[in-house]
Amino acid sequence: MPATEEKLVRLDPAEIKEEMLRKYPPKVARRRAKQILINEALENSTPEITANVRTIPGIITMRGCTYAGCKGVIMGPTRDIVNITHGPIGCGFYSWLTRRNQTDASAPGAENYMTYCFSTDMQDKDIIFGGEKKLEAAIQEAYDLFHPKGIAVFATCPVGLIGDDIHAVAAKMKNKLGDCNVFAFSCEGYKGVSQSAGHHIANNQVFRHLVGLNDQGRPGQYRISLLGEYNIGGDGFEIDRILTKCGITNVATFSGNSSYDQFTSAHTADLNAVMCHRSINYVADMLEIKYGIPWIKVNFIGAGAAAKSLRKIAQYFGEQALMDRVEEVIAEEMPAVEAVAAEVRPRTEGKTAMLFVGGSRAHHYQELFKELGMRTISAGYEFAHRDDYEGRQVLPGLKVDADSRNIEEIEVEPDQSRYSPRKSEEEIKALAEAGLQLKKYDGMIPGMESGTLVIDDLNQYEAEKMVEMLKPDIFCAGIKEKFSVQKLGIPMKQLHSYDSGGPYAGFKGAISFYREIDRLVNSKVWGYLKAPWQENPELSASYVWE
Amino acid sequence: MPATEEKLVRLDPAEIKEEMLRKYPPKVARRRAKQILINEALENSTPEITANVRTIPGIITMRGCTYAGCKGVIMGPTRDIVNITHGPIGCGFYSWLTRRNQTDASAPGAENYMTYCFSTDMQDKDIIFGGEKKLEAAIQEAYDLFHPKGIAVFATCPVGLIGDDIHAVAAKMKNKLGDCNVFAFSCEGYKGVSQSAGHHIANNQVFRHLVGLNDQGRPGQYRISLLGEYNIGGDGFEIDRILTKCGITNVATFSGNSSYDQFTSAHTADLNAVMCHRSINYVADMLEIKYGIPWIKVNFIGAGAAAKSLRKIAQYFGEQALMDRVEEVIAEEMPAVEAVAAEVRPRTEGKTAMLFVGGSRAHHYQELFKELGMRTISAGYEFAHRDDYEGRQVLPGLKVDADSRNIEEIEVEPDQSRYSPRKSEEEIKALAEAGLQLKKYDGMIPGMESGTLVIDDLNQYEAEKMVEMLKPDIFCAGIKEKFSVQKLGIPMKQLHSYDSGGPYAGFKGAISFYREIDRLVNSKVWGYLKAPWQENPELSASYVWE
Amino acid sequence: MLLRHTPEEISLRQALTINPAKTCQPIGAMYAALGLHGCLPHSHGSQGCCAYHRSTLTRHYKEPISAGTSSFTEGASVFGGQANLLQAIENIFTVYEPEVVAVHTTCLSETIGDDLPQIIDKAGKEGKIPSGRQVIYANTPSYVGSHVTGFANMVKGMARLAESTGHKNGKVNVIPGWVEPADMEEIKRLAALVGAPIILFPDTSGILNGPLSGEFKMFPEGGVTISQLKSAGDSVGTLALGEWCSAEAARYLDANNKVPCRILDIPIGLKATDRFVDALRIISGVSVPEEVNHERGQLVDMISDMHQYFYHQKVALAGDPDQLIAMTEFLVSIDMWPTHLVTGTPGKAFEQRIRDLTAELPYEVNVKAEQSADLFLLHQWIKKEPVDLLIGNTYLKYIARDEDIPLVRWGFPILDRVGHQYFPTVGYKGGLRLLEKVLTALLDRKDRDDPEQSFELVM
Amino acid sequence: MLLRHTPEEISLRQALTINPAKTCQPIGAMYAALGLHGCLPHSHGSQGCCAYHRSTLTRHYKEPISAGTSSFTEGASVFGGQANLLQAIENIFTVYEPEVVAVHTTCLSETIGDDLPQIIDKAGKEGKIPSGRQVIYANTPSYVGSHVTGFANMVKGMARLAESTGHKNGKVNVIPGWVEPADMEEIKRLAALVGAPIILFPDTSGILNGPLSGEFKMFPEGGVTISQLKSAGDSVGTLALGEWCSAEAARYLDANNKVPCRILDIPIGLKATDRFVDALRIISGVSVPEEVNHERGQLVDMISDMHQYFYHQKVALAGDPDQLIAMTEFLVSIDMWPTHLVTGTPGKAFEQRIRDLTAELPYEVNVKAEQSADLFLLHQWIKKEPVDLLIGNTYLKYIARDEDIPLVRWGFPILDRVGHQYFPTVGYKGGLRLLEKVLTALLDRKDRDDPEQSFELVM
Repeated sequence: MPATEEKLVRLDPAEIKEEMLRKYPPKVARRRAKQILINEALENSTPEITANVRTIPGIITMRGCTYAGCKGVIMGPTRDIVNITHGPIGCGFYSWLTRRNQTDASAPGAENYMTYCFSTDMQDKDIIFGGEKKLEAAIQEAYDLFHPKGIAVFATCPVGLIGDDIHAVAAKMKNKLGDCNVFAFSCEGYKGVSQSAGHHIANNQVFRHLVGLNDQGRPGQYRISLLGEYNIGGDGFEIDRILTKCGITNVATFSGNSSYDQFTSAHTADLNAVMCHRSINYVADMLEIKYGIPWIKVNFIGAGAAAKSLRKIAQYFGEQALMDRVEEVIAEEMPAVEAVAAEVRPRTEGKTAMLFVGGSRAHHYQELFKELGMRTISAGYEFAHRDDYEGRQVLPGLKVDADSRNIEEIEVEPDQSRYSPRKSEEEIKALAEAGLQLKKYDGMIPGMESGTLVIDDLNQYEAEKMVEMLKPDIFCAGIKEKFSVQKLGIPMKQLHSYDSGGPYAGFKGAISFYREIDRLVNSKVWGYLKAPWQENPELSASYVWE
Repeated sequence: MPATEEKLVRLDPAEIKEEMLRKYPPKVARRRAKQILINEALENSTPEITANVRTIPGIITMRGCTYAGCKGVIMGPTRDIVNITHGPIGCGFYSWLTRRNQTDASAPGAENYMTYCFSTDMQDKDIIFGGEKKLEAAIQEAYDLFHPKGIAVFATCPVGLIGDDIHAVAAKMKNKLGDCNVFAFSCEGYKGVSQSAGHHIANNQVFRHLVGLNDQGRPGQYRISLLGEYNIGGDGFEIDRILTKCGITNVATFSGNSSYDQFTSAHTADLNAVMCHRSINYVADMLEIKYGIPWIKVNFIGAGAAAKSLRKIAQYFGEQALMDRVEEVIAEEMPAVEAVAAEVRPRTEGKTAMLFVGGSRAHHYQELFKELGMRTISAGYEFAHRDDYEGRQVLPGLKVDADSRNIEEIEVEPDQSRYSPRKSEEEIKALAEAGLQLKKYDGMIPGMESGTLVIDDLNQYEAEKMVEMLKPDIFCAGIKEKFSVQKLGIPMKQLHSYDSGGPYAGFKGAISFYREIDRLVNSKVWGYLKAPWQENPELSASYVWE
Repeated sequence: MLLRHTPEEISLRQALTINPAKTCQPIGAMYAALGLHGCLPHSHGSQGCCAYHRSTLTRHYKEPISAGTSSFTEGASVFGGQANLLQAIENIFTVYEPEVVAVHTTCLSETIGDDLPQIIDKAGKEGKIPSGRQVIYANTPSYVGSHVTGFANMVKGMARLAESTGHKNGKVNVIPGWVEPADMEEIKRLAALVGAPIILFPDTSGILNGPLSGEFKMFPEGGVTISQLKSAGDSVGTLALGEWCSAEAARYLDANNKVPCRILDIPIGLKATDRFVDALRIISGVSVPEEVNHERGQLVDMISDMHQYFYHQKVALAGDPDQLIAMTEFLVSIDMWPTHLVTGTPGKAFEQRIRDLTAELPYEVNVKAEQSADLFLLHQWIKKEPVDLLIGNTYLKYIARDEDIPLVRWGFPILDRVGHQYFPTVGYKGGLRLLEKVLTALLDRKDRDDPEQSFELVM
Repeated sequence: MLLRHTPEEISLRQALTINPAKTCQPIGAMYAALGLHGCLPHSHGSQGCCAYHRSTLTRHYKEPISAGTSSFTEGASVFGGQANLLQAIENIFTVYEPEVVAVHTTCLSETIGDDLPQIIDKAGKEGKIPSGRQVIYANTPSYVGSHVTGFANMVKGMARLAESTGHKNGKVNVIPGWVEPADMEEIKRLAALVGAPIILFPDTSGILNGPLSGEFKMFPEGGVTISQLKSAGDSVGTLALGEWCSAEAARYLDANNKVPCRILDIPIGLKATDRFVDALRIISGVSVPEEVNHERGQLVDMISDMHQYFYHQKVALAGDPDQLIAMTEFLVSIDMWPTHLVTGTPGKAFEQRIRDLTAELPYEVNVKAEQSADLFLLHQWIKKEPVDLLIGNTYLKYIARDEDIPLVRWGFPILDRVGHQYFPTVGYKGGLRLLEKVLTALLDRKDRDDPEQSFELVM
């Protein structure tokens, strides 16, 4: 889009960065400077960015809290576990049906508690005298009403402070109830620096209390698990459709459209395909160490990326039949995708996008915009770590700060009975030589153009500044950002909730995303911002009668 | 209701009448005076009223026109005849689904054209060059689209003036189409003085073109036809329910919920029960003369009246089995009715009503109000004749004026093949001695209290005056009157359309009417007419703070 | 099915109209006349016409509609209705004491050829019209045009009262067209906000959305006054909103009173309202206050907020030309797709205007404006090419139920819902209301039909 | 079924809340603070609280909601949040330049025991608060009361700005309670019509229903100003609309500034609006203009016109005490039957008031105001005793779909429809809108369910 090109040429990224920082108090400016990176095409290294650090008080951040990451993101999508929030009513209320992680509970007799909000609704006396008794009673009431397979307890801020031992209560009730797995999450909102800590706390407990309980995993020839896919807007449904079409069995999804039994049998899969690296890569590692399941990074966002991911999976299993089937499926699916792309591209070609969301979407969605001929001129994550920006090679060097130190890292070792390496050292080396690197992720930065801005934990002020300066054709973030951006006349697409759209994953998802972006950037409404008398205020010309 | 009592005492009816007339120009006052009658309990005669005379131009009448009476009232309720209005679009449009004559077209394959409006939509060229060709084409188009059993054509004002011979066109098309009975109605709006002329024109044609065509009437032991029941709000359904329960077969209803075949086989019934005397008594006479079917006046409006009517029918057939069954049914139905009456009466007892509607409802509905303990303090018809007010004994003496003269009276004589008197002279005499007088109707007046006002063709001005003076608790008329009355704070019940209520006939109908009147006269809204500051405008008292 | 006999196959009809998308002239004249202060409309014809018009208007407004009739008899229709009308005029002024009587003809009196000006003149000469009172008239043959034509004719009848003193009054005549009382109120509010002094006629606000207070006012407050109409001849110009409803009166004022005019669309939707406001501020030489920009911005805001839900939704519409034109422009302007349109009011210009407004759609719309452009045809089009939404009067509910398509009631008559009397659909606020109604219809349907797995909390 | 696990049988719950009919205090404080001109609300707690409140308010209003957070870390929650708040205040005034920062606490900072007045005082002393700028505060422990309590607390925080000069300003303070921006606008319009000069606080009109114009104003026009709030101490009196939302602030002004007060219901429906208007005209010693009587009469008119359709229809409601009280009175006043009511905001007085308002019903209503008064219980009541209509926030749509009962969205939050931002439900016009919505819900259902033989054209 010429207008934007021009701006990009005129405005040197350094000026933009400077402009964004100018107004800050010195201390703030210094800290933010480290999280705003001007991408340069370095020989064979990736520029360093500061990430996963505290948000500065008073700065209007996009971030949420640990509870949100734990209860909202990771555990929310599981339909048949009763999730009880232990705390005042708010946290439970706000995380009630507000994410669009869809679930398919249509099977006869299927349980689905996702439409419910369960809370101990702590009152002042509970804060003063402690809430354990109430929690215990709440678990009992939930059990008596629903007799679920599992009950999960989530701690909110005050719980840690008043010293309720939710794990002891959970253990006691699990013991008492007998046929119900009760477990708890110390996901108080103040822990860590963002949702990310919550993901970690959640995944640790899933690994500890659920994985490995059930050796009867979903049968199939090529058995994988999908890690870090949350079925927002039905993404997981589309991915499952494609996998099934290819003859690949999805044993367990962490945690979109998931059920209790999927988690407990996840250790029986032969490959873990990681979608959202940020929220779950450590689970992939633990599954490999404890059960011998290798993992690869995949990305089903973008038709090309989806095809690539399918080929990687096929390559991993190494059987011709599967590779052929995957090619057949891709050949079947792509024409429809390309047809829509071809129809839409003339209206999107050359337009620019900004993406600030999550721990992997800001990266993944650049694929879809590329397929639309759109350029990502700035991007960043809300709660990611350096490895998500720069690649896993930085992991060893990451220093653990005060905030991360408190987030438990589980030490795992091979499971006596269940450890069985799916691939031998040699096979793994062979795969690597054939181009399939296991547990590899290069992060977002390498894929981005030089001169683009990579910004971690972007805040409202910086967003507004940047949009005003760079006038992107579309801006992607979350609900809190949607309308401040749109007030500026720039269409805004939510990439947490997808607004009310989706799926955008896989082939059908690509098609709906193309159409959605077409709708957004070409909506007539952006031409109505000014009234005629605002465009031509002069009254000189007297009225023209018939 | 004390308040009203008082008013009745205070206001002498003569004063009221005088007050209503005071403002009129002398000529108008003279004419209206004859149509406003103060009821007096005369020894053994009924006071005379002037009715079925022209409405004075410029006076805002309740009346409609001949077309409305013919197409709207009489022919409208028949589901399987295509009714084509020959004229400009308006008449067809306004009579499109605007009466609540319900029909049961649920039988598989049943035809129902009542939801459709068919019109030749005459344009100026049709007025100038004549509309016969267009009418002919319209009939053909209707036939090609629907292949109905019958097509009826209705003339609107201009048709008569420009001399379209609709009967010739109808005959021609009937002949041409072969399997479709096409007939026409010269029901131009300017004919007669009210809808009444339209009823007559419609009934004549039904009698001439339909009755007698089909000797296979609905089988049954006690076979009657219901004349002058239009199934508004489902009245006819309720009456049919009761008749069926009693073992009485309704061969044909004129014309509520009727079908082509009912009309054509109506001559096979053994008794005609006349509901609306005004709109159809002459058809009853014709059916008797031509086919030998006696008729009695019935009234299913009011539980007591319904019971009485059932007994009359049973008495007519004279068989014990039927009489017993009728008593059983009444005994079964009445308790529910009486229970509701008992519940509602404390809230309606002593209240007053005014009824100005139709040709029989203003009479029939007084029964229901009586059952609620309510007094009818004024009533009148919109389009009735003297016999409907005073009783059939006045018929011989009625002088035929210019307006009536143009409304055809069919001369009928016994049908060669089909005439068979259902009762012999002796039987009829015996029935009379036993108290069942055939073809007897005493009209509205004898049933009304002395001092009440009987007003023919009441107009808006008089209605307003009277309501202001007598403050009835409820006023009954039609849609045009509804809101001018309610603006005065008096609940108004439509007795043409029943608002959206009904059925009110029979036993279940009585119950719903009791509840409806309870709702209307006791609605809280009538207490909200004045705001607090209108009731206590003085500001003297300064505001009372806590 | 309620309309079980309607076939999908469309056959040519040249004589039979089925389920009309129009009615006849006189009711339009009656509605217009009710927008004149102290006016009693009078129907010069059989009493059935008057009864039908009063009933229809009453059902639409749930308000008393008073009007007189000449109560033609057979005699009158042979010898002419002069005697009836003279008698009616005398009785009306004596009994009801209106300030104006607005007489319109019917197919009957037109066919006979009654000469209204002559009869009214005679009534005047015979002293049947009290001094200071007026009798205006319109010829409204039912067999020409439609209710819209009748409305336009009576509005022209009002324009005939205009007088030119030679001194401009600094006002703008605004002829709102056939819109609801609430719309007329909104147009006045908007003009006042802009700071443009206007004379609005007709003006049914306050008359057909009156209070319940225990008194029946045959002639409520509200309505344009005779003196205002007289002064309309001195206005600086006339804005006629709607070619079909308002242009004739405006052109009459131009020709007879040298009051220049401009024909705009009815201000329904963003763009038409922009044009109306822009015209007002230029004529009056005022600058548009922030308050108006704020209201406008709110409408733009709602369009952007909810765009995803109405984007490319197909709509079938039935109604009157001026309203359909404005609505079509509005729908297209928010990326909706008006797909089938019928109006019984004839006019090739209408069809062309709709084609122009919808030129950018990926397909050619079905649009027809003539005798056979009825709801029967619309239904057949819908059977062939289904739509997501219906917009039109209450009669569309039969199609809506049979075809299971949500219906937004808009236009005339609305016999089964309330709200149109009180809430405008013109102006920016009206746009908000229309959008809300469209969205409610579409989102209620979505909530009904979404599979449980994608049942949405947030929309 | 969406709520397939909800049994009809009701079992006692003392610890577990399921599907709450309330949320926590801070969001109420945040909403109230947005009704202050140039104010940035600030959440003193973990950043998740702020994120949740902003998200919920954004979904409800489809507008940007700006607010700061102290972004507590584990350290802060051990050593206290003073450092965070001081830093936040400095950053906020430097970067966003608000006129006021309205700080509210959270369960976290309350449990720690942070002392807001002391910290704010310190910030002032350290020059972190630019001169002329303000920091107000409210203690809003999430484990006490509900979002309603938080709203009331922040409104009281505003009242603390009131100053008494000893010279009365002739104005009336009106505390509208938790109503929509459109409602606050309507209250101002009504007061202006009556001719009563008022100070309305909070006032979110113009702030949370803003235009789309190409610019993002973090602090839009609108909102009560600091100087108005200061002057509130000189007002002749305070009308607090709603015991739960507004009384505390009013009583504070009474006690501290000798401004007498009166607690009225929120003016929803005919009677409550009558009382509000009557109070205004008596206090201001003005007589109510015809225009108000006219609006009032229109509402009475619609009640009478459509009475047959809502007469004795049973309604289940969930919401907040002040709103439910006014709505219940309105429903009863038009002969509807509120049958089940829940609010998560505790208050025996509420239950008693509802019982009094519904005393005339032929049965005792189900009403509960406590922790276990949640939508789960409401749903169980409905299964036992079905109703014709649901009135409440968007979360009721799950019950509505499962039980096939029409839902009128009203209250907070409304996440899936628009209109509440723009069209008031208070005042007489608001009553018209509520009636229209109720009627649309009931009549649409009737049209859907009527057998064909009684499908109605006219309603």
